[in-house]
Amino acid sequence: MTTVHIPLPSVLALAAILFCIGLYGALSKRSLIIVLVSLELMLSSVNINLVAFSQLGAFPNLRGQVFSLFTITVAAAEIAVGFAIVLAFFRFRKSADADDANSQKR
Amino acid sequence: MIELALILCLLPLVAAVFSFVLRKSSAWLHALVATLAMLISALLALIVFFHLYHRHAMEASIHWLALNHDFMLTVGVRLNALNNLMLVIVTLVSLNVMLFSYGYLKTDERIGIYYAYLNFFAFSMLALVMSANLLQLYIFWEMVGLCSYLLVGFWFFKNEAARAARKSFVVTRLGDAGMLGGILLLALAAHSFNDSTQALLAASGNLHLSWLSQPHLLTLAMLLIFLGCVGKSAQFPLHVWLPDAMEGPTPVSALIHAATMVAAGVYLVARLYPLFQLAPGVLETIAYIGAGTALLAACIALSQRDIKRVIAYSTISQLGYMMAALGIGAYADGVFHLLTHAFFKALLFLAAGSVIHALAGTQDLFQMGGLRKKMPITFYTFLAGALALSGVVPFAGFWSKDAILSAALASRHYIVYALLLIAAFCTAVYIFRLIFLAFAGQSRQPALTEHAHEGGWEMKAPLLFLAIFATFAGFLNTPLNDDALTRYLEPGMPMSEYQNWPILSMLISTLVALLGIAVAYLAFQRWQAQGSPVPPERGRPWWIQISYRKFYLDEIYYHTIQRAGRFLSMLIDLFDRYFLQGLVRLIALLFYGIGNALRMTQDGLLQSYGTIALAALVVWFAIAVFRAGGVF
Amino acid sequence: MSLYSLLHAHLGLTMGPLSIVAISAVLVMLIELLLPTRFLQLPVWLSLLGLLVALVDAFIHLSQVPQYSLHTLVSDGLASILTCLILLLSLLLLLFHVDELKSQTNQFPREGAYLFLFATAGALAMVTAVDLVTLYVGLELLSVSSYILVAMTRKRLALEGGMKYLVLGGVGSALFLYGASFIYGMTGQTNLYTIARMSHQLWLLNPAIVVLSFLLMLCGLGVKLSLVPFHYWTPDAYEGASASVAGFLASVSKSATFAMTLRVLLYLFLGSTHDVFPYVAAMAALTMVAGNLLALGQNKLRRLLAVSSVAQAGYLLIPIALLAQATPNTWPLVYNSLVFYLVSYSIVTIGAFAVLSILEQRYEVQEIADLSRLPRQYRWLRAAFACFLLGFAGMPLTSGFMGKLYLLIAALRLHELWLGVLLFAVSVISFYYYLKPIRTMYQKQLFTDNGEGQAVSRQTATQTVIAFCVLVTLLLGVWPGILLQAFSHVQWY
Amino acid sequence: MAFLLLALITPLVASLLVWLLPASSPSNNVQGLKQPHRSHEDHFIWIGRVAMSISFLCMFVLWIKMRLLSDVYQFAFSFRWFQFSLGFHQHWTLRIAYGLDGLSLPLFSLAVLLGWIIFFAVRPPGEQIRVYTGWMLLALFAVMSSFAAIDLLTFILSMELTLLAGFFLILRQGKEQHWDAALQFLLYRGLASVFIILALLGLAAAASRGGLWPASYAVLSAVLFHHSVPHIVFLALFIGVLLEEAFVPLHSWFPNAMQDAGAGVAVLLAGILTKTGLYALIRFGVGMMPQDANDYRLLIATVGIINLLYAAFAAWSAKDWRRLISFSSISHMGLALFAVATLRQTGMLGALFLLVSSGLVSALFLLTSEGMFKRLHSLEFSRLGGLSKSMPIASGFLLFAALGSLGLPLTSSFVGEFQSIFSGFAVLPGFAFVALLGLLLSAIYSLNAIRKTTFGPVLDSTLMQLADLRWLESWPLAVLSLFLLLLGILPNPFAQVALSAFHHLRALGG
Repeated sequence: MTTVHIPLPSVLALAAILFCIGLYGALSKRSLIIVLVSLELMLSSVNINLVAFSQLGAFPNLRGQVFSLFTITVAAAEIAVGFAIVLAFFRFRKSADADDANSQKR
Repeated sequence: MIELALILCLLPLVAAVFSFVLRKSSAWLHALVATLAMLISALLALIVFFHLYHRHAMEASIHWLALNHDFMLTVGVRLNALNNLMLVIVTLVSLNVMLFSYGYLKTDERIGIYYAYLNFFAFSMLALVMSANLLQLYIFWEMVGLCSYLLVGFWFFKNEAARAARKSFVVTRLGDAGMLGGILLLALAAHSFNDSTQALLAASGNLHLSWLSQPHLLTLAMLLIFLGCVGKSAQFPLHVWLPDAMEGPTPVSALIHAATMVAAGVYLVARLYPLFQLAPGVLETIAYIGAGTALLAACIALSQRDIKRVIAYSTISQLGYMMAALGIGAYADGVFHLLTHAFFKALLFLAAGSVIHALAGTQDLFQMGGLRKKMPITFYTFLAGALALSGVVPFAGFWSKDAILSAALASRHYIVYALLLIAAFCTAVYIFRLIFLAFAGQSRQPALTEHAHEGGWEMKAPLLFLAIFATFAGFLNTPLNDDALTRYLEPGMPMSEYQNWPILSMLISTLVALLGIAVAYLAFQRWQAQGSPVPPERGRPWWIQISYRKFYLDEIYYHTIQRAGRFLSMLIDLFDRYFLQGLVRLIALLFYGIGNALRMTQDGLLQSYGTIALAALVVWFAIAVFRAGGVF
Repeated sequence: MSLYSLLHAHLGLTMGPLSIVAISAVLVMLIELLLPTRFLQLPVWLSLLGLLVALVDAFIHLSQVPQYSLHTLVSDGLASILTCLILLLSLLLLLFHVDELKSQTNQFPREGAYLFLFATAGALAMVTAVDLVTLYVGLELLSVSSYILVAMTRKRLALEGGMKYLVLGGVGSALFLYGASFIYGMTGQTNLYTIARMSHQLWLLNPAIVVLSFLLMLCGLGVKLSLVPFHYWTPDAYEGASASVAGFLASVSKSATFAMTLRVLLYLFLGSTHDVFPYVAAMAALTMVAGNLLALGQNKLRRLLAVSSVAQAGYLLIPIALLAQATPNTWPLVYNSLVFYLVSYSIVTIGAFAVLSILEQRYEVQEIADLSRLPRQYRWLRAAFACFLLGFAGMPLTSGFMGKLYLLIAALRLHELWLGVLLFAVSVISFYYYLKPIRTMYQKQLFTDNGEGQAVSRQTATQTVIAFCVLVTLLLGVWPGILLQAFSHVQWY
Repeated sequence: MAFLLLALITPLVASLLVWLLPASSPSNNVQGLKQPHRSHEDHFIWIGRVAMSISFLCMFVLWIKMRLLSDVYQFAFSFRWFQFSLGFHQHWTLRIAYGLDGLSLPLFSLAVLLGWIIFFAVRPPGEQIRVYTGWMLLALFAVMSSFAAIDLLTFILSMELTLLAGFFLILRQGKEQHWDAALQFLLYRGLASVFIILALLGLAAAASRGGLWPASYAVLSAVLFHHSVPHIVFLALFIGVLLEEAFVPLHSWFPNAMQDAGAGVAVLLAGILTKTGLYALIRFGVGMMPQDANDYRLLIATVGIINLLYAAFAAWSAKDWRRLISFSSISHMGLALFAVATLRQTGMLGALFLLVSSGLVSALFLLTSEGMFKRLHSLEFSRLGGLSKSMPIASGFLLFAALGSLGLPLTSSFVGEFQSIFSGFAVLPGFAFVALLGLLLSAIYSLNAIRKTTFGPVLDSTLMQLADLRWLESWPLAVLSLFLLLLGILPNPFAQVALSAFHHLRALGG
C-alpha cells in the first residue's frame, strides 16, 4: 500500500476553489436547485478542509473528522429544509427560479 | 434737605400713579392733582435752592446692586449748585405746562393717561438732575426718553405721530448707546459710577484702564457721552427727531422738547464739566458742533411753514448756542442760556399752542394772519418770547446770548463767534417772520380765524407767568448784579477776563438782532399787508427750497442709513429663511436620498442580495490585504 | 469518558435548561403527531410548560459558581444570564403565538410550537457551548428551525422570505464554518478555552490566516446578525413571517448569536484583538449608518421594524468592537453593556411585534399611514406602541436610553469614542422614523370612531406580553440598577 | 430640602395623576360645532394649576431660606440610584440628587414662575386639555429638575425628558405643520443633548481617579478646578449649548417651533427651554472647565456678538410677532453668551439677569400677543394696526414687553445688559463696543413692531370692535410685569444670591 503524499496546500487550494465556486453559485445562480447544490458544495469544501487538517495539519487529530461528520449531517438537514421550501414555492409559482421570488419589486 | 428733595421728586410720581389708576375720572381732577403736586414741588425746589444757595453740595446714597464682591452700586441724591438750579427750572416750567395742558386737552378722553405720562416725565426729569451717579442718571435719562416717546405718540392713531414717536426714541437711543458705553468706561476705570469720584481720579491722573491710558480714555469716554448729549439735545447730526416730535401735544413740546428734556444734554455736559475739561479735544468738538447746529437749524427755521416746526428748529439752534458756550469754556453762560431759554421757549411753545388751540389744530403759518387783535394776550406774550429769543435788550435772551457771544470772542473762537452771530441774525428773522405771518395784517383764511379766541385763564396764566420770566430772567446774571449766577455756579472762578469786551459785543449782537427784525419786517410785513393768497407748495426758489427741505438731511438719512439697515435686515431674513433653512432641508434630503438609494438595492432579488454580499466580502478582504500591508 | 467524570461534570448545571427544552421539544413533536387536529392549542401550552420549567431551572442555578463540563459546556455568567434571557423571550413569544393560533383569519400550522422549542434549544446551545462543533450544531439548529418557522405559514411572502433567509443563512453558516476550519487546522483544537491559550502564538505564526478566518467568521455571523451589507434577507423574512416568528428572529436569535459572537471572537482571537477587532468597529459603524438611513423612507411597519433591527444590530456590535481596546480588567464593561442592551432591545422588540400582531389582526395595519385607523379608545395600545418606539429610539425613561448611555460610556472608557458618538448621532436620525408612527397615531384630526375593527377573539395573552414588556422597558429606563446590580455580581467568563 | 422636594415632585405627581385619571368620554361634539366654553376636561387644568401653585409657594420659601454668600448647594438631598460598572472594581455611582445654589435658584424660580403663569393664562381647546396638562407638567418637572440637579445623570435625564415632553407638546399643540416643527425641535435638541452628554461624560472621565468616576457637581468642580480637561470636551459642550440655545446658525428649529406652537408651549420654549443651554454652559463650562472657557473666550464672545446682531436684524424684518419674539430672545441670549465669555462675576450676573428677564419678557410678549391672537386669529403685522384704540390694556402690556425687550432701565433686562457690557469692557472691549449696537437695534425692532401693532391708524372696522383683555386674562401679565419691574428696580437681593455661585471666578481674576 503506497501512501500518496498530497501536500496540504494543494488540498486547501482545492477546498478554496470549491468554496469559491459554491459561493459564486449560491449567490448568483437563478435556479434555486443550483443554489442549494452550491450551498452543499461550500459545506463540502469545508469538510475537505477539516479532514485535510485532521490528517496533514500541524496538530493531526480526529477532531476534524468528527467535526466533518457533524457538518455533513447538519448540511443534509439544511438541504432537506431548503428543498421543502423550494417545493412549496414551486407549487405557488410553477417555477423554481429565484427571479420569481421578488414580491418586493413593485 | 435730602428729604425735601426726595419729596419734591416723588410728588409727581404719586400724581402720575394717581392719574394712571384713576384714568377714567374727570379732567379737572387730574389737572388739579398734577398742578398741586407740581406747585408743592416748585416751592420745595425753591426752598432747597435758597437753603443751599451758599453752601456746599449735599449727597446721600444707599446700596442698590452688587456688581461683584467688591463693587457696590449705589443710588442717591446729590444737591449742588447746578442741580438745584435745574430743579427750580424744571419745576417752574412744569408747573406752567401742567396748568396749560388742562386748557389745551380738557376735551381729550385720554387726559388721565396724558397727565400720568406728564407727571411721570416730571418725576424722571427731577430724578435725573438729582442723580448721585452716572448710572442712575442714565436710568432716568432713558426714562425721560420713554416719556417723550409716549407723549409724542400720544395721538398714536395718527400715522405721523406713531412714526415720530419711534423716530424720537430710536435716534436718541443711538446717542444713548454711546453714552452708556462712555459711562461704563469711566466707571470701569474709576471703579465707581460717581462722577465726582471720577473727576477726582482724573484730576490726579489715575483714571485709566489696562488697555487705555488716561488721555485716550477720557477722549473716548467723553466723546461717547457727548454722543448721548447730541442725541438728547438734538445736535447735528442727530437733530432730526426733534422737529418730528412736534406731533405730540403742544404743551408736551413746551415742556419736554423745549425747556427740560432736550436741555438734559447740555446739563450733562455742564455736570461733567470737570471731566470734559480734561479732554480739550472733545470740548473743541462740542463748540463747533454746537455752533454749526445753531446756524444750521436757524437756516432751516427761516422757511418752515409749520408754526411748531419753526420753534422746534429754533430750539435746536438755541441748544446749539448752549453747547457752543460749554465748548468754548463759558460754562456758566451756557447754563445761563439754558435757564433763560427754558422760560422763553416754553413761553413760545405755549403761545403757539394757544394759537393752534384757537385755530382748531391748524399749524400752517400761511393760513394764519391777523391774530393780534383776536388774541392779544397770546400775541404780547409771544412777542416777549420772540424778543427774548432774538436777543433784544433787555429781554432775558439778550443777556444770556450776548454772554455766549462775548465769551466766544474772548476765548478767540472766531469761527464759532461768526457762526453764532449769523445764527443770531437768522433767529431774529425767522421768529419775526413767524410773528408777522401769524399775528400781523389780515387773515388769509377768514373761515378759520374767525372764531379764534383766547383760551381760558388756565392757559392765559401760564403765558403771563412765563412772559414775566422771559422778560426779566436775564437780570439774574448781568454785569449790573456782578454776574450773580456765574458766581453761584462757579464760586471759585476768578472774574472773567472778558470784562472789557461786553459793551462792544452787546452792541454788535443788538444790532444784528435789530437788523434781523428789520429784514423780517421788510420781507413779510409788506407781503402780509398785501393780503397775498396762501403760497403753493411748489415753485420756491432753490435756496429757499433747500432750507425748507431741511438741507435734505432726512432724505439723506432715509436713503443711506435707514435703507441700508432695512436692506441688511432683509438680507439676513432671506439668508435665514432660504439659505439656512434650505441648507438644513438639503442635509435632511441628502440623508433621505441616501436611504432611498440604499433601499433601491433591496429589490427582492436573491441574486442581487447575493452579489452585494459577495462584493462586500471581496471588499473586506481587499481592505484586509491593504491594511495588513503584505500579510497576504 | 468515565462515569466518574460524568458525575462530576455538573451536567445539570450546564445543560439543565438545554436538555429540558430539547426533551420537551421532542415530546411536543410526538404529541402533536398523535393528537387530533382539534386540539390546536395543547402543543403550545405544553411547550410553554417546558419553557417555564427550564426557566425556573435556569433561575435556580443562576447564582452558582460557573462550571465546565465535558469540555464543551459552561455555565459561566454569560451562559446563565443569556439562558434566562432566551428562555424568557421564548416564553413571551410563545405566549403571543397562542393568540396567533387562535385567530381564525389566520390558518396557522401547529408545528410552530415545537419548532420554537427546537430553535430555543439551538439558541441555548449557542450560549452555553465553548466548543466549535457544538456551537455550530447549535447555530444550525436555531437556523434551520428558523427557516421553517419563517416559511411555515406557506403564504407567498413567507416562502420567499424563508427561502432568502435559507440561502443567505446557509452561505453565512458555510462562511463561518470555513473560517472555523482554518482555526482548527492551525491549532488542532475545537475547544475555545484551549484555542484561547494558544491564540498569541497563533497570531505570531500565522497572522494572515488569522485575519482570513476572522473575516470569514465575522461575515458568516454577520449574515445571521443581519449586519450591513449581509442584511438583505432581514426585511423580506420579517415581512413574510408571522409576528411572533419575526419577533423571535429579532430577539432570541439575535441575542444568542450576539452572545456567541462575543465569546467566539474574543476567545479565538484573544491574541490579536488590536489587529482584528477594528474590522468589527468598521462593520458596526457601517451597519449603524446604513441601517438608520435605510429606515428613513420605510412606509411599512414590518419592514421598518426589520430595518430598525439592522440598525440596532449595529449598536449591539459596538461592545464587541470595543474588545480591540479592552483588557481583561475592562471586559466586564463590554459584557455588561452588551447584555444590558440585549435585554433592553429584545424586550422592546417583542413588545413592538406583539403590538404589531394585534394591529395586523384587528385593523390590517400594514403601512404607517394605516395607524390612523386606530380608534381613539385604544389609548393603552397606542401608548404601549409609542413606548416601544421611544425605547428603540433611546428616549429617556425607557430602557433604550440607559442602554445607549451605557454603550457610550463603554466607548468612552475604552477609547473608541467615535463609535459612541456615531451611535448617538445616528440615534438622532432615527428619531425621525421612530416618531413617524407615533405622530400618525396621535394626529388629532385623524381620530375617528370606526368601532372594534375585525372581530377576533380576545388577545389576552398578547396583551399580557405587551404589559410585561412595557413594564420592563420603563422599569429599566427609570431604575436600570436592578439589572446592573445583578450584573455586577456576575462572573462573566 | 423638604420644600425643594415638594416643589419638584408636585408637577411630576400631578402629571402622573393626569395620565392615570380616566379621560372623560368625548361629548357628542360633531365636527363643525363650536366648542362649548367650559369643557369636560376642565378639571385637568385645575390639577395643573394647583400643582404649580404649590411649587410656586415653595419657591418663595426657598428664596427666604436661601443663605447668602455660600457657594455650597443648599437644600440638597440625594438618593442612591444605581451604578454603571466600568470594569473590575471600577464603577460610576449615580444618584438622583438635587440642590440649589445661586446660579440655579434664579433659573429654577423662572421655570416655576412661568409654569405657574402658563397654567393660569393659557387654556388650550377643550379636547386637548388632558394631554396638554399632562405633558406640560412633565416638561415643567423636567426643566425644573434639570436646573436643580446636582448629579450628572440626573441632569442628563432631565434634559432628555424635556426633549420628549417638548416634542409631544409641539406635536399635539401646534397650529399647523406641527410635525415639521416638532421634528426639528427633536432633531436639533436631540443633537444638542448628544453633545452635552458627551461633554459631561468627558468631564466625568477626566475627573476619574482610580477607576471611580465622580458624578456630583461638587466633587467634579472641586477635582477639575486644578486639572485641565481636554479641549474637545469643552468644544462638545459648546456646540451642544449652541444647538440647545438655538444660536445662529443652528437656530432654525426655534422660530419654526415658535411659529406653530400654542401659546403655552411657546412660553415654555422661549421662556424656559432655551435657557437650559446657557445654564449648562455656565454650570459646566465656566464652573468646571474655567481654564478651557478662558482659552475659548474669543470664540464664545464672537458667537455671542454675531447672535446679538444677526438675530436683531432678523427680528427687524420679521413679519409677525412670533418670529420677532423668537429672534429677540436669540438676540438677548447672544448678549448673555458674550457676558459669559467675559468670565467675570459681573458678566455672569449680567448673563443671569438676561436669562431671567428674557424669559419674563418673552412670556409677556407671547401671552399678550396671544390675547390678541384669540380675537384676531392672526399675528401678522400686516393685519394689525391701531390696537391701542380698542385694546388699551393689551397694548399697554405689549408696549411694556417691548420696553423690557429693548432693555429700558428699571426693567431687569437693563440690569443684565449694562452688567454684560460693563464686564465686556473690562476684558473684551472691542466686542463690547459692538454689543452697544444691540441697544440700538433692539429699540428699532421692538418699537417697529409696536408701531405696526398698537400705534397708527386702525386698519379696518373689525379691529375697532375688539374687546379688551378681561381681568382673568390680564392678571398673569401684570404678575409678569411686576417681576420684570421688581428685578429692575430692586435687583440686589437677586444679585446677592446669584453672586454666591461665582466665588470661584475670583481665582481667575474675575
